[in-house]
Amino acid sequence: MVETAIIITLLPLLAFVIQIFFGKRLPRQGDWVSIGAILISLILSFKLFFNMIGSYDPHFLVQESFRWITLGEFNIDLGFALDSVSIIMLVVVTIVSSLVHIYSVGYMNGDPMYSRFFAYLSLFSFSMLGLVIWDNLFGIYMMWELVGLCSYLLIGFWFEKDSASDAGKKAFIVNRIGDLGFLIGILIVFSQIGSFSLSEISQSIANGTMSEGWLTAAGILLFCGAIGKSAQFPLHVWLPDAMEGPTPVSALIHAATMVAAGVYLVARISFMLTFDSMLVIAYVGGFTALFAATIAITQNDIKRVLAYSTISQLGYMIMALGVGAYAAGFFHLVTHAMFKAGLFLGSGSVIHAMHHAQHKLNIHDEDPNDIRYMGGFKEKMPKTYWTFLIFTLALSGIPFFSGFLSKDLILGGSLAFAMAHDNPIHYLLPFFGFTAAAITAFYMFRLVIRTFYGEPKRKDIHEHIHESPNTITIPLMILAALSIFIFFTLPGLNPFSASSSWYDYLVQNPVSSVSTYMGYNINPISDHTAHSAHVTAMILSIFLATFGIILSFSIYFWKKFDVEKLTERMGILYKLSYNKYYFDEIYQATFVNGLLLWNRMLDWFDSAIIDGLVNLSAWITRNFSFLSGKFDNSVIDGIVNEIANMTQDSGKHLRKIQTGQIQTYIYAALLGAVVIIIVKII
Amino acid sequence: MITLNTYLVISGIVFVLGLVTIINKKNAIGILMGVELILNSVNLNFVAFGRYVDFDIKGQIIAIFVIILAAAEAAVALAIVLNIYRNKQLIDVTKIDAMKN
Amino acid sequence: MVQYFRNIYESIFTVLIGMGVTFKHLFRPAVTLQYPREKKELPKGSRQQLFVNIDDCIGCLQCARACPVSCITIETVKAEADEDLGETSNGKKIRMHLPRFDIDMAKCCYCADCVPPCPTECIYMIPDYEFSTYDRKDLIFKFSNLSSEKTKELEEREKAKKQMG
Amino acid sequence: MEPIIQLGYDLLPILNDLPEWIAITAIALSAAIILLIFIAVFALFAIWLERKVSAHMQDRLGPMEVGGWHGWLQTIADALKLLGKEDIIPTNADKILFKFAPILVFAATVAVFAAIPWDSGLVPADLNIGLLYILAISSLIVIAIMMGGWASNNKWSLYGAMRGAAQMISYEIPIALSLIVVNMSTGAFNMSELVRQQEGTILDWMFLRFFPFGFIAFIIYFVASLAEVNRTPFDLPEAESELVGGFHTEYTGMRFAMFFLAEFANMFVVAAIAVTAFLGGWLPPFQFLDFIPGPLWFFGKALFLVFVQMWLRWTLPRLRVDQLMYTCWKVLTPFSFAVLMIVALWMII
Amino acid sequence: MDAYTIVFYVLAAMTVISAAIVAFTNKIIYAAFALLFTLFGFATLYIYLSADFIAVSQVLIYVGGILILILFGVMLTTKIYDVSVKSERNPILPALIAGIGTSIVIGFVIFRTPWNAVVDKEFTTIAPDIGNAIMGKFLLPFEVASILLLAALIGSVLLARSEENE
Repeated sequence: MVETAIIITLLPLLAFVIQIFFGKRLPRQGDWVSIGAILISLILSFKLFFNMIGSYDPHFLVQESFRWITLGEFNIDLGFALDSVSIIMLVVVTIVSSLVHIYSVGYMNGDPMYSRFFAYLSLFSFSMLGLVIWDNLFGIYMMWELVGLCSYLLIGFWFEKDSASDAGKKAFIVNRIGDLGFLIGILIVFSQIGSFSLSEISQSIANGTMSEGWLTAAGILLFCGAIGKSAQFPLHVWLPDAMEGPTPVSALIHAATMVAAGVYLVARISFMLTFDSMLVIAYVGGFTALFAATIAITQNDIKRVLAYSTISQLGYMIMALGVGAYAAGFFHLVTHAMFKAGLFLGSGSVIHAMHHAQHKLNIHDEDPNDIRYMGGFKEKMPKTYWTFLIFTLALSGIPFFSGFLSKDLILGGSLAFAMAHDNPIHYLLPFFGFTAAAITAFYMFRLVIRTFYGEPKRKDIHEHIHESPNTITIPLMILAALSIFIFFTLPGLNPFSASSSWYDYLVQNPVSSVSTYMGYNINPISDHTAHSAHVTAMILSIFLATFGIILSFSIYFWKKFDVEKLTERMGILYKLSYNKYYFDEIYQATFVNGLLLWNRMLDWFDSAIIDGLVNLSAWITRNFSFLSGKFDNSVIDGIVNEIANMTQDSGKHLRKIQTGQIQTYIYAALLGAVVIIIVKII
Repeated sequence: MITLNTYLVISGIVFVLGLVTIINKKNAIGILMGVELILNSVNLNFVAFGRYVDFDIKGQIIAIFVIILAAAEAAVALAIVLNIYRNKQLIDVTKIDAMKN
Repeated sequence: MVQYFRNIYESIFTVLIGMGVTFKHLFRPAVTLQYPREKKELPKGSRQQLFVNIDDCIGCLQCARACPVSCITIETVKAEADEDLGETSNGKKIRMHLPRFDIDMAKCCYCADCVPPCPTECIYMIPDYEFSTYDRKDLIFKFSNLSSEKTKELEEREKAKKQMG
Repeated sequence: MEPIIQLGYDLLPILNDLPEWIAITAIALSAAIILLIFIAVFALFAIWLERKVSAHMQDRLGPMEVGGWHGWLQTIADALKLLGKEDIIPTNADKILFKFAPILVFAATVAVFAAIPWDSGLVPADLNIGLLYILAISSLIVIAIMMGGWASNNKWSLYGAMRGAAQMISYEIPIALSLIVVNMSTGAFNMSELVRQQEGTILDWMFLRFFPFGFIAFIIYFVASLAEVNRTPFDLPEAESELVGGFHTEYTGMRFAMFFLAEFANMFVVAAIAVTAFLGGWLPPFQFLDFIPGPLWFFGKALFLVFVQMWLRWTLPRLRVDQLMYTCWKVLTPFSFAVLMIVALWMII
Repeated sequence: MDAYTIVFYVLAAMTVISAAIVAFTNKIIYAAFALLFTLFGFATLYIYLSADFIAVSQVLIYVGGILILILFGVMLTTKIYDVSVKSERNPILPALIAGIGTSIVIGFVIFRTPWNAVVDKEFTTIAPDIGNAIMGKFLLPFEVASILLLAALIGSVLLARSEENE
């Protein structure tokens, strides 16, 4: 099985190698290589998936390890592991990835770097799949960085555009900050335990190898990586800018898979999180969820709205992990991957159509992403519209769709967490969650209404809008189908709960090694609490989502409220939200400018004080050397010149010996030999 | 009776003859031939010592390396001589003195 | 590179073809004739050596006149009225003595122009081509069959005639 | 003791009574004389054969008159004519070298014959580095040709000699490389040992081993050996239509005959090496054919290769000098290197 | 004095005499051809030292390679119409003096040094031994030699190349 997984991983790498070296020369620029590779991977991962389903064992685990480095006594083992989480992740990644591949055939058609795009997609698939199957922190870190690299390459794919290349760099640098924490975390773990392997780490922690303080530090530092990659609160700034990349990239990387890597990582290391680090995670996640949702309300760029919604949803997942609802968080990752990829692809479809329309009309200065120019596309693009609507409903947490199931679980989990712990401050977490849920429904429907309903804002563009080709709509339909509740509740058919589904059975919260070490359960949530919280959360979340939708319709569709006035009345709040709470500016002012200021200070120090000292010493040296120069010229040079003259004179005489005649030399050599022999004999 | 000394004498004579060749000839290729003679005489010594004193193939192997070196030397030397001849129409080493002074 | 290998392939292939051709010829019967022992059958009408059937010649000199290189030399002496020199094979009366009928084959150009004018068809080509000699003079073929006495007699007769005339 | 000396003692028991060195000298001398006679006879026969083959390939008959059946005495008559001719040495020729060159060519050729194995044990000198010995001695021929070409004091001769030297040195490389393939596979330099290593059926012969690389090595050897003995299409040193007669333009009579004899003897030598190295020497192709004695097999195979040489001569035109060098350096040498490498890898694996 | 020894002395004489021709002849071409016999003689002496591989290498490399190079050198650096190429030479007297002096010294060394030579012990070498030694114990010198050969090859090609492209 591990071999199959490795094949799944290596196929896209092979495709990448072929594509990057021969892509241009292959027929159709070789897109079929990448697509074929990822489709085979998809089939193989389905095979693994059905194997797992067939075994129906929640403790399903296959491992294989090999020795990587041997330095005397010191060994480093690396290994692969497949459990239900990683197999589900494999399936998710391959599904989304292959759909995006197919989608890209239509979307990227005619791009001058078409084959390179597919090469990058393949490389990305390879690194993401590799990240999933590694069983050790080192391998994960390796693939983590590869994923970051791919992200950089793909965001900056249209590097001729300054904004794209800037966005790529921004993503890369911001990620590096998180990765630094990740690396330090890994090093802490390795220095304390001496192994990268997750199973060994788990065992060591259960045996009490690491103190609680170290554990907390390691957990938070490892989570730093997730903050960077999953765009959590302080490091979220790169994700909206990453929308400069091609839309398939946004769908693949920045909605479904790469950003989920952080969540996946936290789920993987959840066994080693102490209560303190869990609290940090939960609050970061919860805050991000609400915070990003508020920004999303006011954005006008279709992809930016989706980007902020992604950040918000990732916040949900992180929060779920923080409150100990790992299964819920991971569940949301899976469902979210499907409908968010769909949303992005749908928005891509709209943008594609807009772009074509603008192209026809020779409009080049307007942004095709801007929802203010859209409206009334419902009739023109029925397939896109209906699938988009399904995704939106799923994201808003409406029953009968997959999003409801997972979001509900998370909200229930956070509520249960607050109820289980005495501290009333912890009620902030469900507050964050529920508010964000309402806001999510609100801004998503704002997006749908402004895009698909109502009067077209620009008649000329509207007339040229056409439905996208099949390669674009078919992935959309597949993803829409996968956003229906039924796939996730099987064999149960209850649209309100996934409690009897295969997922619930197969994916269970991992045993916390920390709990074993401490001797008591660090995050005790009783079944009763969980159940009551769940029911409460379900009712509340349906209510809130409906509220958000109705509010959205009343403002934007029925126009019960005047949007302008509302914004005016909100004033400062609107401005804050519209400008993303000035985060970029704050970073610019604090970190960037602070750094520049510090540099300027150093520069001044350098030029004024150090240079002054140096100049002073130079002055002293100069004067001293003037004196010594006098001495040199008259006394030393005199001696030297005399020696040189002597050498020259003697050379003039000795040169005659050096005739250049081989014979003369041989005479001399013979003479020497004879002398030596004679001396020796005497 | 063939002994070590027989070989040493032969090689000594050839060595001296090579020396005389080098001293005697003005022609660059002639000098090269003298060098070859000397190399051969030395080679004979190596092999003879290997046969009579050392009882090993070391002497022969050194001889092989000497042969290889001689081949390389001859190739390069002749290339140089031909080049000089092409440029100066001269082969007499006593007259090739462009580097002098 | 491809061209390089194609060249090698083609050269080997063509060499093999060539070897096949020569090998086939190795077993083909030779076209050579072992000349003195075997001779080639000459085609009809081939021109080799001139021959004169002197018995039929009537001394009309037509052939000598026709010859473009003048290689035929004929001397004639009129017969006396009482002399009967007989008839040719096709019934013509011979009125001339022929003391000399020489053909210089060294001069002859084998045009066979002398053959058609002959009224008695006494001059013609025969398929004999082996008449090489060591002396060019030997290539003058003499066809006159008169004995030397007869010739002398005729010469004297001529002389006498001239003196009389 | 050398097998040939043993053979001598067996054939002539009287030798046992003589002092050993006389016996050995006598055996060596008689072996040499037998070889010499063989070379002479073979050369005469080969010349006759060449004339006949060429004639028949051109639908002619060739010499028919002297000696009855197909003129088999023709070359003897020619040889007698050559022996009876005046020995002309050009006035300005370098007399010593001029006289010495044909002797050296002939001596080298005969010396090569010493290491050729006719049958198991029937080798004049069973050297343990026989193959190298043959390669080494053959290189003397180059010097002899240069000697002759130079001494003639004739520009055609010198051209021929220079061409010959350049050609023969160049083609020694593919020859050596393709023979190393054999050498590597059998692990022997000894000619008899080479043959013994190929014992078995025809499939064990070198040219069918490492199929097709053994065969490619054989072809490379054969083509290069054509150049080595100055046969068409590589007969540039004596290209009649360009250089009058090449290095032997000025030679007449007996001296010319020696060159001529050596050339035909050399044809046999390269064929014999090919037979020894690639075609299983004296071995029959199948076991049931071993009632035919080994020397006959050997001679038959060599004769067949000689025939192929003639066959090629009358098939192909002469190459240009640049084509000649191209063939050697850019085709045969890389190919033989490649074959060597592949066979080495094959043997390792 | 058996035939073996007689032949040895004949060959040694051939070697030495032809070397003397190399040394004393006026004609460079004679020197070159005399060198052939010297080298060949050396090869036969190697056979007497039971070093047949060296002997064959000697013939193969010296006679088949170096000597031909030298001959080419001689022929390419002289005019074709001048068969009896006479080369000028230095005065012979100092050469003779130096030669005689050196031979005295060498003779002194040869006959005075007590070589711990073993007289006539069976000694044979076979080519595989040499091959194994070169590929084993002497691998480094072998590789160095091959690099040297490569360098010499490139160098001589570069030197002898015609300069039409300059």
